[in-house]
Formats: sequence, C-alpha cells, structure tokens
Amino acid sequence: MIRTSISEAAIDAAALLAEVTTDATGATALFLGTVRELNDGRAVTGIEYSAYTTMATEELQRIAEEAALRFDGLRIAVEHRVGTLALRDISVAIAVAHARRAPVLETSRFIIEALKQRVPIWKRERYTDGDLRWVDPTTQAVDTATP
Amino acid sequence: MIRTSISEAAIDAAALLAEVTTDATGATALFLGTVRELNDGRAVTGIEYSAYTTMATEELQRIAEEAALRFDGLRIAVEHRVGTLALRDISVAIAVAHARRAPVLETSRFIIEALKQRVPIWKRERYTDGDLRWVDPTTQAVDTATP
Amino acid sequence: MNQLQVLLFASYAEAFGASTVTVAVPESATVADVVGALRRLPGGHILPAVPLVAVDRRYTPGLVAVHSGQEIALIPPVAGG
Amino acid sequence: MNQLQVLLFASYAEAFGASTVTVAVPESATVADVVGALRRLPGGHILPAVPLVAVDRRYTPGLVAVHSGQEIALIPPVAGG
Repeated sequence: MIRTSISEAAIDAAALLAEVTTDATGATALFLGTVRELNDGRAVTGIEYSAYTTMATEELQRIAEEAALRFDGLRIAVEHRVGTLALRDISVAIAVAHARRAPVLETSRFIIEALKQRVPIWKRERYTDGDLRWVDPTTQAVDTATP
Repeated sequence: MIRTSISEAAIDAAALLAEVTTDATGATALFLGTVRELNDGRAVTGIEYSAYTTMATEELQRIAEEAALRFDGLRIAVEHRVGTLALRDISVAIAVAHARRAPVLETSRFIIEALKQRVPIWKRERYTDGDLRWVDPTTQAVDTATP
Repeated sequence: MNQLQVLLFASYAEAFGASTVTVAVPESATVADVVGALRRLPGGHILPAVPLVAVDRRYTPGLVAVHSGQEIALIPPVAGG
Repeated sequence: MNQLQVLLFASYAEAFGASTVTVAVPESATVADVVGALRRLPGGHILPAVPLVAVDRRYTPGLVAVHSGQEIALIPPVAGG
C-alpha cells in the first residue's frame, strides 16, 4: 500500500499512523518535519512552502514506489504540505509500517533523504523583522527582496 | 528532556509526539511496536508482556541517557507497556525530537535496538488454539506448558 | 528555430521576474542549450553552473534533446521536508 | 556458606516452578558460582551455557563476586519491543 500527496491541507499525524498500521504489521515509524523557530540563528515566524505541484506529486510517488521495491509488504503514506505554515506546523509526515522493524526504519530514512534531494518543493522563511529568505540547502540562504 | 516508563497503561502515541515537539524542534520521529497477528506462521490472539519491573525501568532510563549523550538538545520519551495486549495494541513507543533530522533518526534506532537487547521484558504469545509460547529472539520460540 | 516555454519557480521566478519565459533555440537543441539561452536573459546570471532541469516532470541531463510540446522547467535547489 | 536469594522470571520462573530460589554458595562466590548452583536445582538443566545475571539491577559478568544483601536475578533471553 502506497499513498502520497502534496496538499495545502493540515497534516493529521494520527490519521497517517492509523492508515498504515494493520493486524499484520508489528512496527510503525512516523517521521515529522515541523517548522522551528530558529534557522541560522535567525528567529522564524513562519515558512511559505511552494511546489512545482504536478512534478512534486509524481516525484514523491516515484520515491515511495522505489522504496516499496526494497521490501515486501511495506505500507507507506507520505504527505507534504504547501502554503504558509506557522511554528510547530507539520510540513511533512512519512508513515511506514511492516511486520518487522528493520524495513520500517530503513524505508522511513530512505524516503525523507530522497524527498529532500529530489522533490521540487521550496521554502521561504519569514523572520521576526519581516525579512524573507529562500532556503537553499546546497549553499547558504539566498537573499531575496523584502516584500 | 528524557522521560521513560514501564507501565500497564495503554500508550497514547499522539501524547508522546506532543510531549517531545517544541518550537525549537524541526524533526520528530516516532517508533511504535504493535501486536501482530502472525509470528512464525502461527495466528496470535494476544501477547502477555511481563518485566523485571524495577530493573527494566532503570535499564530503559540508562539507554535513554546514553542516547542523549550522543547529541545536544535531544528530547526523548519512551514508554513500554506490560500486561495482556491484544492485536494492534502498542507495546512500545519511542518519540524523539531535535532541531535536525539525523540525530532524531539515529537516536530512534539506537533506542529500539538497545531496548530489544537489554531491557528485561518478556513476552508470551497466545495462539488461536489456546497454546502459549515464550518468545526467545536468541533461538526459536521455546515451548511452555499449555495453561 | 523553436520557441520553447520554460517554467520557473521560487527564487528563479523571482530573479527572472516571471513564472514562464520563452526562449528561441535551434530545432536540434538540448537541455543545455535551453539553459544557455536562459542564462542570457535578464536575471539569468543567478543560475548555477549546472542548474537542474525537468522535462515532462522528470529530471533530465544536459545532453538530452528537447522538443516543442514538452513541459520544460528550471528547478531551483529544492528545500522540501 | 552464604544463603543467597535469586529472582527468577518468565520461562525460568516456570522451569524452576518458583519466582525466587535460594542457593547456598561459599563466602567468596562469584556470579558464575551462583549460576552453577542454580544449574544443579530441579529445572536448572534448561539454562543456557552462560545465562544473563543481574546484580542490583545491572547485568554483571560471571567473574564478579556476589554478597548477601545484593539483589541477584537470573535473566531469560529478553523479548521487549
């Protein structure tokens, strides 16, 4: 079972847990990314996530399908949120279940690492002083115009 | 922050997530062990978990403290349930949060592996035919008297 | 020459001042030729040496030929998660 | 000789038919000596070559000396999680 989505809807972590856990699974892993207050020492008030939605949707699904090839019987649900998020809001949730724990832990990590490398999603951090900055994990943050 | 417990109380996964996530954390991992219907091909109806409770409580806390030494700023909550559990019941929940994902993923795995090796907890599976069997991960299951 | 539309996002859309730009490239153009044409537009100086390009929503290397009718997108460094 | 109480759990408690047994060992006895004494009791044949022992709630190797007043426990293969 695989379900992935890119959506503006708030992510319900408990619902993802319930979705992947069955009588046949013995281990479930949930990974959550949340908006945190400090990045590079600057106070963040929120993050605007945007995406190349059609490609991001397809690429996220491809990642989950690649992950599912590595172990039989995996159950995978992944949601990435876009739009304006506040502190502590969940930006991404990856739920994985399987009979055994090793496939669960390895798959959870595989998906978050691949997602961060490949899914065309961008984020712009908003700081307490009103400044906005695109986050570029490949270098330092890139300055952008203040609105 | 570290909190660990061995208890007969049902485990509330959402409460553990909320407990470790703060404005300063950007990644949260939750690992759940749940009772599954099949083990070694036999249909399980439930599991009785028992513990050397005083030592299990101390050993689980020691594991969490060892894990916390590996990264600054970890937030860790671990609960292991004992008593009679039914299918899908959560036997163990490990919640870890940190600013970054790598410490979260590594700590979650460290704790579940150490817990399985060191914490004096035992389980006896109950099968659909009424048979009971102590689970011995070091060999095959050990037959025990049928009640 | 082919007129190709290229989708832009995030910091690239901001740098070029548009979410779509059109470039003129030869019939036999490759992904790298499209990037070269983009680099000569106003804002194109911000592109890294080898920017990511997606053709029909898949990452595509520079040597691959592009055709009109394909969905071509320039992908800034991704930052999901 | 010392009379030492040893806590038993799970499959070991079942094999020995008790959750506590008392063994008599010399004053200078080690963890391994306690295990040897347990092995000679009814049910002791099920013990593996080197069973886990906890002294005062910590795993303790065979060469360590034990004293009356300590909490000694024989630990079956653990199966938590």
